[in-house]
Amino acid sequence: MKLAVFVSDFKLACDTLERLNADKLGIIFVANGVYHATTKENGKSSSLLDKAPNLYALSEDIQTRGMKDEDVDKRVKVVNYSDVVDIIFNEYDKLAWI
Amino acid sequence: MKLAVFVSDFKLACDTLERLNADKLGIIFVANGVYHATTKENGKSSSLLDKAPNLYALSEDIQTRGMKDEDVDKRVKVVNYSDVVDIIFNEYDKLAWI
Amino acid sequence: MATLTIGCFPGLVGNMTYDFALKLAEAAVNKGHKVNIWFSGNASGSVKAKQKHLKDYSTGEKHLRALIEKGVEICTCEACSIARGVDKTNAIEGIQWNAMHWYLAKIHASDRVLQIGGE
Amino acid sequence: MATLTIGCFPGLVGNMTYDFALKLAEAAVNKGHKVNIWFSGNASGSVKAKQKHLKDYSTGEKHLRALIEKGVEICTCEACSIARGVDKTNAIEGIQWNAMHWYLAKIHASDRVLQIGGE
Amino acid sequence: MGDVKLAFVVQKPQYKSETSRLAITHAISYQTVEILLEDGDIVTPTLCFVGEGVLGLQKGQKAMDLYGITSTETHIKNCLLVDLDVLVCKEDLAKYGIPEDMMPDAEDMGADKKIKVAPFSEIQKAMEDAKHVLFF
Amino acid sequence: MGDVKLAFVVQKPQYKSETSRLAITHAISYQTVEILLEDGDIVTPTLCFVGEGVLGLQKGQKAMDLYGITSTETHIKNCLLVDLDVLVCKEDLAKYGIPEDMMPDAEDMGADKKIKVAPFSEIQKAMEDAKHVLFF
Repeated sequence: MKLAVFVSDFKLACDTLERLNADKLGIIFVANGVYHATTKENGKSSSLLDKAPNLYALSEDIQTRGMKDEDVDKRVKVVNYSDVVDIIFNEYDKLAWI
Repeated sequence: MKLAVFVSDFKLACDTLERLNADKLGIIFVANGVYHATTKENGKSSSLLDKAPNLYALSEDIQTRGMKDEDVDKRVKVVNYSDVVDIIFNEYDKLAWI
Repeated sequence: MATLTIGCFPGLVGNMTYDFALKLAEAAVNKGHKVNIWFSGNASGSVKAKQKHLKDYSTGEKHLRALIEKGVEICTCEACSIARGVDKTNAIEGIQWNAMHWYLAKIHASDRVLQIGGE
Repeated sequence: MATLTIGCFPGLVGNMTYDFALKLAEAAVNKGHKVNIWFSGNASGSVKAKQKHLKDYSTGEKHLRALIEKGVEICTCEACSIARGVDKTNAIEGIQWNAMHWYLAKIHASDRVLQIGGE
Repeated sequence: MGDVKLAFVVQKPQYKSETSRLAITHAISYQTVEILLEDGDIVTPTLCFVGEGVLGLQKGQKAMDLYGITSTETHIKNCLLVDLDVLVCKEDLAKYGIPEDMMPDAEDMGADKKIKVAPFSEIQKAMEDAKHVLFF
Repeated sequence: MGDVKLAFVVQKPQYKSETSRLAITHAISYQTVEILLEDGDIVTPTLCFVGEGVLGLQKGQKAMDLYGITSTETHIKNCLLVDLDVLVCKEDLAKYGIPEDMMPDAEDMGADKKIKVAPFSEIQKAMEDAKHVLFF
């Protein structure tokens, strides 16, 4: 399956994402999930950045929190709401919000 | 200070409790916090049971979840709502809900 | 006898934290203590009157009315409630309406304070 | 053009997840897609009419009216709403009222489904 | 479009927020969805519990006595009565030391259907077989 | 009862639920509480941010432009304008790599008061000095 997972929190209360398998896996960081893309904890990047080859972070939610699109890890593509619509219709067939 | 901390979740999203200091610290497990008192994860008891000498778990919330008061770790005292009222007025001066 | 003030933020229905707050208030008032409850956040929606009590859902109204009857003072954050479309005309009678400083004033006169955050 | 159905459970006001759901719906409908929104849980309180929009609080009403205007179908879980004291007589016009099977029926005809849990 | 399969995946414990119990009641509603569909169309959810989502399922819940609300146990029984497939992750039950025989059944209400304690791989397969996945 | 000191401890990030921003607005309301108190009585909150609670405080927030709601940055500025003590945990800013000079000030609005980036021990002391602690 081609699965896009929305991650909306920084500290995740569940380990679902660790166990999920998908032929194509994308992670879309939204809301406080954007900290995975912008912020290191004790100097270490979020382990989620190694979990999937396709990573996106929502620009509106980065800027709402006083950060800049340039603050995002190089592996992550900065997108806006309109891009998210195209991504979920064109590149994945199932969606999850965790 | 004499601090009673209500713990209402099993998986805690914050590490506040690890850092708090109190002359007298009590932990009252309520809601899904009662799993700290009843349930081992991979055979290991919750680390919170080592954190404070005074541990309580709310009977109503244990039984709501299909467990029995006898399922509780021996270090934890099973209490009811009425007991909680006495505990917070008589044994502690500050309360926290985390 | 002493005074307990509870600040409750999580919403009514299905969130057992709200049920906990009301049960604790009831236990305290039954022992002769004075109890104040402050609602803010999603809990401020729970002062709406005419909640239908379905057995699959917890409910606020009947418990709130019983607590008021027993002398518990309950106040909702006016801004939080009206932002949700709940105003005095469609709210449970006996609930007080005030700004956040009501909560701080009650805390000033309290022996114990339990602030319950969350949604 | 395709169909997106969003199930939204978290409550309105202050919870940015709700704002996300509405913004995503708007972006999809602006691109010509068909969008359905199902409210359950705390989100079902957000169909209450006469929400006062204070600048310190996010709001549901004006965004919901704009989405309905653009052809988005929005339905609230009737049981969840009436448990909170919100019924058709005090709700935003144009919102549909139905049981949970409405959501499953919309899903049946959808290309993509985003179920957003939480409070 | 015929039969649309769905995977409902509950990853948060019962009795925390409303989400995890709403997952169950939403799944049960598949039983009446036909009134809104064309002839021949159906929706088939599989209800899966993983991670902390396996907490709060066990037998003997006193939620109605103590809090006046329908217990999760009762909701699960209702699932079995309407013949819903319910999968509970075997590894996660083991992780939390919950015996498999603590899972409720609805034999007393005449249901043949039982909860299936299944390895995560089977839940993964339910997600793959589904047209849509819904996480709660 | 004179001056009642309170410690408001925000341990969850801003922009997640309403709780963390309500902590700020509740603290600000100390400014008007005297209308409900006897002469000479006051309430003095200290607003503390720890753990993940230090996230979402920094300068340059676009919440009003993008979502139409007052930003946390603006709320923090309002705290400084009403002369509230605001402590942000130094160790936690370091943990998340947030430079201390990213903390907002309200100089442009004429406030002398500044956020104090303080070690956890100072926040612990604020909790000890307070009559009540309120966790958000």
